[in-house]
Amino acid sequence: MKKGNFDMKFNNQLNTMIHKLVTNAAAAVADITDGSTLMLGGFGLCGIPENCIQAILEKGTTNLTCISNNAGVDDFGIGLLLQQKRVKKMISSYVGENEEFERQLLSGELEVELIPQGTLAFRCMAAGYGMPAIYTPAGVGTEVAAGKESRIFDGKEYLLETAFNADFAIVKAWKGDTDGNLIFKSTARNFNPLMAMAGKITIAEVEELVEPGMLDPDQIHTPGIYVHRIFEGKNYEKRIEKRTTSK
Amino acid sequence: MKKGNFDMKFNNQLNTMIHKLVTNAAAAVADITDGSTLMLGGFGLCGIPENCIQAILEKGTTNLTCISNNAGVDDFGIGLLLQQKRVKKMISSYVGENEEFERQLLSGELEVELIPQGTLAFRCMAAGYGMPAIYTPAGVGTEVAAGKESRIFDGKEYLLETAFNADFAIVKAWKGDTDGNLIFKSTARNFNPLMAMAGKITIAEVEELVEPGMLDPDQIHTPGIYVHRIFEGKNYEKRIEKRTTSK
Amino acid sequence: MLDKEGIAKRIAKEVKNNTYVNLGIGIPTLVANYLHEGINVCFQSENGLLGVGPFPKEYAVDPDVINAGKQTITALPGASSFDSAMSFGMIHSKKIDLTILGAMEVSENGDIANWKIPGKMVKGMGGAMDLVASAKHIIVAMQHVNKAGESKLLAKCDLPLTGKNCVKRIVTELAVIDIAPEGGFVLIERAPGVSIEQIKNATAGKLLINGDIPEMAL
Amino acid sequence: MLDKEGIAKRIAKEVKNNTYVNLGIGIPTLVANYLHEGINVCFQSENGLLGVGPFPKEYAVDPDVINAGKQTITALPGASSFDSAMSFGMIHSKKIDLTILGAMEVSENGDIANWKIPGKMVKGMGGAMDLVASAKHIIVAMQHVNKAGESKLLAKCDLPLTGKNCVKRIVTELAVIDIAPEGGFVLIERAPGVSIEQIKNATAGKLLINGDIPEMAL
Repeated sequence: MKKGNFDMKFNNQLNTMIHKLVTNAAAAVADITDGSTLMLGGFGLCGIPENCIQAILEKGTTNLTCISNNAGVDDFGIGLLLQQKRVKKMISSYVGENEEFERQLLSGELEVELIPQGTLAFRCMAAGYGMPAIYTPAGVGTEVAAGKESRIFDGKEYLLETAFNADFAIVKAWKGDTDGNLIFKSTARNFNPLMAMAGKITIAEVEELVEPGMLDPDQIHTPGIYVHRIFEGKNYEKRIEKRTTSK
Repeated sequence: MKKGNFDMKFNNQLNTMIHKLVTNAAAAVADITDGSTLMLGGFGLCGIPENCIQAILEKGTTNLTCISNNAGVDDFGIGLLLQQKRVKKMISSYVGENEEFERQLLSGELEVELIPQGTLAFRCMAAGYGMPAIYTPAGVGTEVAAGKESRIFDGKEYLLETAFNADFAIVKAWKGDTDGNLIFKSTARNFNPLMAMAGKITIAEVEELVEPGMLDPDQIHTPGIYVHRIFEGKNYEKRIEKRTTSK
Repeated sequence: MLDKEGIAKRIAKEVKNNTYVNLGIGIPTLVANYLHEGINVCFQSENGLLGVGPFPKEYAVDPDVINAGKQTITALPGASSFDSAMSFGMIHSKKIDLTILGAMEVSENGDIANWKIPGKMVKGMGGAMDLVASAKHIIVAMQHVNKAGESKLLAKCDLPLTGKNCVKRIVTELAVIDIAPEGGFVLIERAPGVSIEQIKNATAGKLLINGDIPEMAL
Repeated sequence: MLDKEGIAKRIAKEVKNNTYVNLGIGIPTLVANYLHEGINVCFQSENGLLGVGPFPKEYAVDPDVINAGKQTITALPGASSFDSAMSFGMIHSKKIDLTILGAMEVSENGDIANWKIPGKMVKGMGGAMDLVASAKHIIVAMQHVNKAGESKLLAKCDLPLTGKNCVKRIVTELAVIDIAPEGGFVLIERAPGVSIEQIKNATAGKLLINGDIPEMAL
């Protein structure tokens, strides 16, 4: 190998990685059309892509299918989209904090698929790992199993659950770089890295955007290859659902 | 909720986690018996559990089934176990750096199952995630597919590969704490965190052992729940297979 | 008869040393308050934290650090955070020694229902279906009867199931009850001052009473 | 006729801007030396690194930082490391735009054999079976004939396969050849000074020659 040459080439283009920077949330979601399927990261209101949700709201996009663990609360998170009836279908594991959601569901305005939380996580991961489907024991013997293939391995029954297929994955990270590498903070990680791997187009909003090389390669939770667009969000409210403290 | 009480209890037992410290490699591998199935982390000679391999060698354990991406080189890594004919069967993806291995294989002394590298990774992960089996496209249409169930999803064919089941997983990390949390360095990560999740008993040797609380929870690659025994290894040789440099 | 704190206190006795435990929302959360001295336990929260600590001081509240009940919490020394797939991965690979959760109904073969009342309440199963499908040991913490005075320990669950044949033990305000391998509610202990008759009356499913039933010590 | 460097140089022209590329051992590794100015490429090494850089200076050699060929390497700014499952996860979810690898045989329907010679050589497939099963685009870099002078471009592979119907393009010392969707080796370019006759003689499988075949520009 011509080592000198190899070396030189790299020195001539220190920034060999692929840049994904967009200016703001509006630019990041500009091509999300009515009827799209979106994955939205977050657990409750923790680690949700506040900026993108707001931008979709302002853009007027409607008829959405949203895959997200929760549906926000009445006046925050995905709840804002529900309030304006932009959501045709929700795929979630728990929606108990949202009265408008429950009203739309019971009245039949909103289509809802409730799935186990681990199944939601595994179906995102499967997409990101190129697995067409996975087996999980969650939901065996319940109405979740209805119409699904089941199979016994070593005497235990599992359901076959297919990988998710979303037009856009929209995630929120703590730090990111312009190559799309993401780091999440504590339990704000939740579904974010899994959904980041699963979107046909993945949009990441981050609290702090840095140059490539500023993040330790060993600490990156989502490698940039999974992220197509990134921007630094602003005015994070980070609303707390249940503020519990000790003396 | 009695917040005061909740708070107090925790303050009384700052170290609530489960301690897993063993004194050294000999203690860590003491109950590995002849005929055991071992998973050994590492890629080539990078990130291999040098201390435990040496301890197994000294202990005289034999008739082992080893699941490891590679088989070491003639005089280092798993090659040391092969040299002394302690290995009955190897399950690996690439064994090209080891002449003694090739000799034992071609002479029929050693049973060998060669599997795709991604399949090896996924089968370890499946065990750690409680998935009994996974689907992968690797090996379709090749002799790897012989006798295996295959299935078409969305027009593409996949093989069903079962989760690995190992008596012991033996891994090497860069840093660890006494609760079993592990951090790996660069490409020395490789199969280590996957195997750590997959062993019935997981043994971790680390270059630097610290107290709980010294590692950032967000930077831990293997949560302590997957690790049963941990110790600080010594005299790491970290042999380099192919030293390549540039001017 | 026990109050909620009493139920939590009794369940705390079931928590063994050096174990990983997942606590559901409600009474189960209270169990952390009553662990006996010297019992080392590591709590998992399925939204992605191992080593859950107490609620934070007011000045240390962090919206990025919550438990599965969305309450603000802290992480103890030795904690680790991870994504939801790894979280349910450790649940499904049976690394969690004990799961304590609430229920709306339990049947005498160990079925549990706790996520839906058709046409009335739609909250979702959250992580409960995963937890009950794979837990090594499940204790249900609940009231013996519902608000309408109907028994929640039934021959067969009326509500949509969360999981089948999974509950091992139930602790209510009246009793500690095990699920017999061949089916049936085995009465293990009575709550202080509660008679066997009271427990019989509050249990719709088959109650099995073998010999003397001790009063629980708390 | 091209030497190894020439083959690498020709393949470098196939590498598009802003792509993720996995390079196999041997000639493929050399491709990194000949990328055109302004082509941003991120190299993945399947042992767990995205953003592979050049070999380290002697003083910076780190045994914990290697590529899939076990050579010591460096990580560029913006690199990320990960475990082998995520590495093959990004391969199988088709995030890698181009895979360049060597071969012992390629058949006219795009089958590839490069991991085993029964009874003689047993090295294993490493990550090759994964890469060929899921790559969006595969270019094979190899010699047109083996050491015994036999063609490596066959109607059907004799050696055990690594993957079926996966190779898109082949670059050898003699030619650039595509696999026709309906089967057959389509001659695209001749190496400098190489005649169509030479290529015909070195190709055992069906060679398709449509119109004038240009000489390659390097």
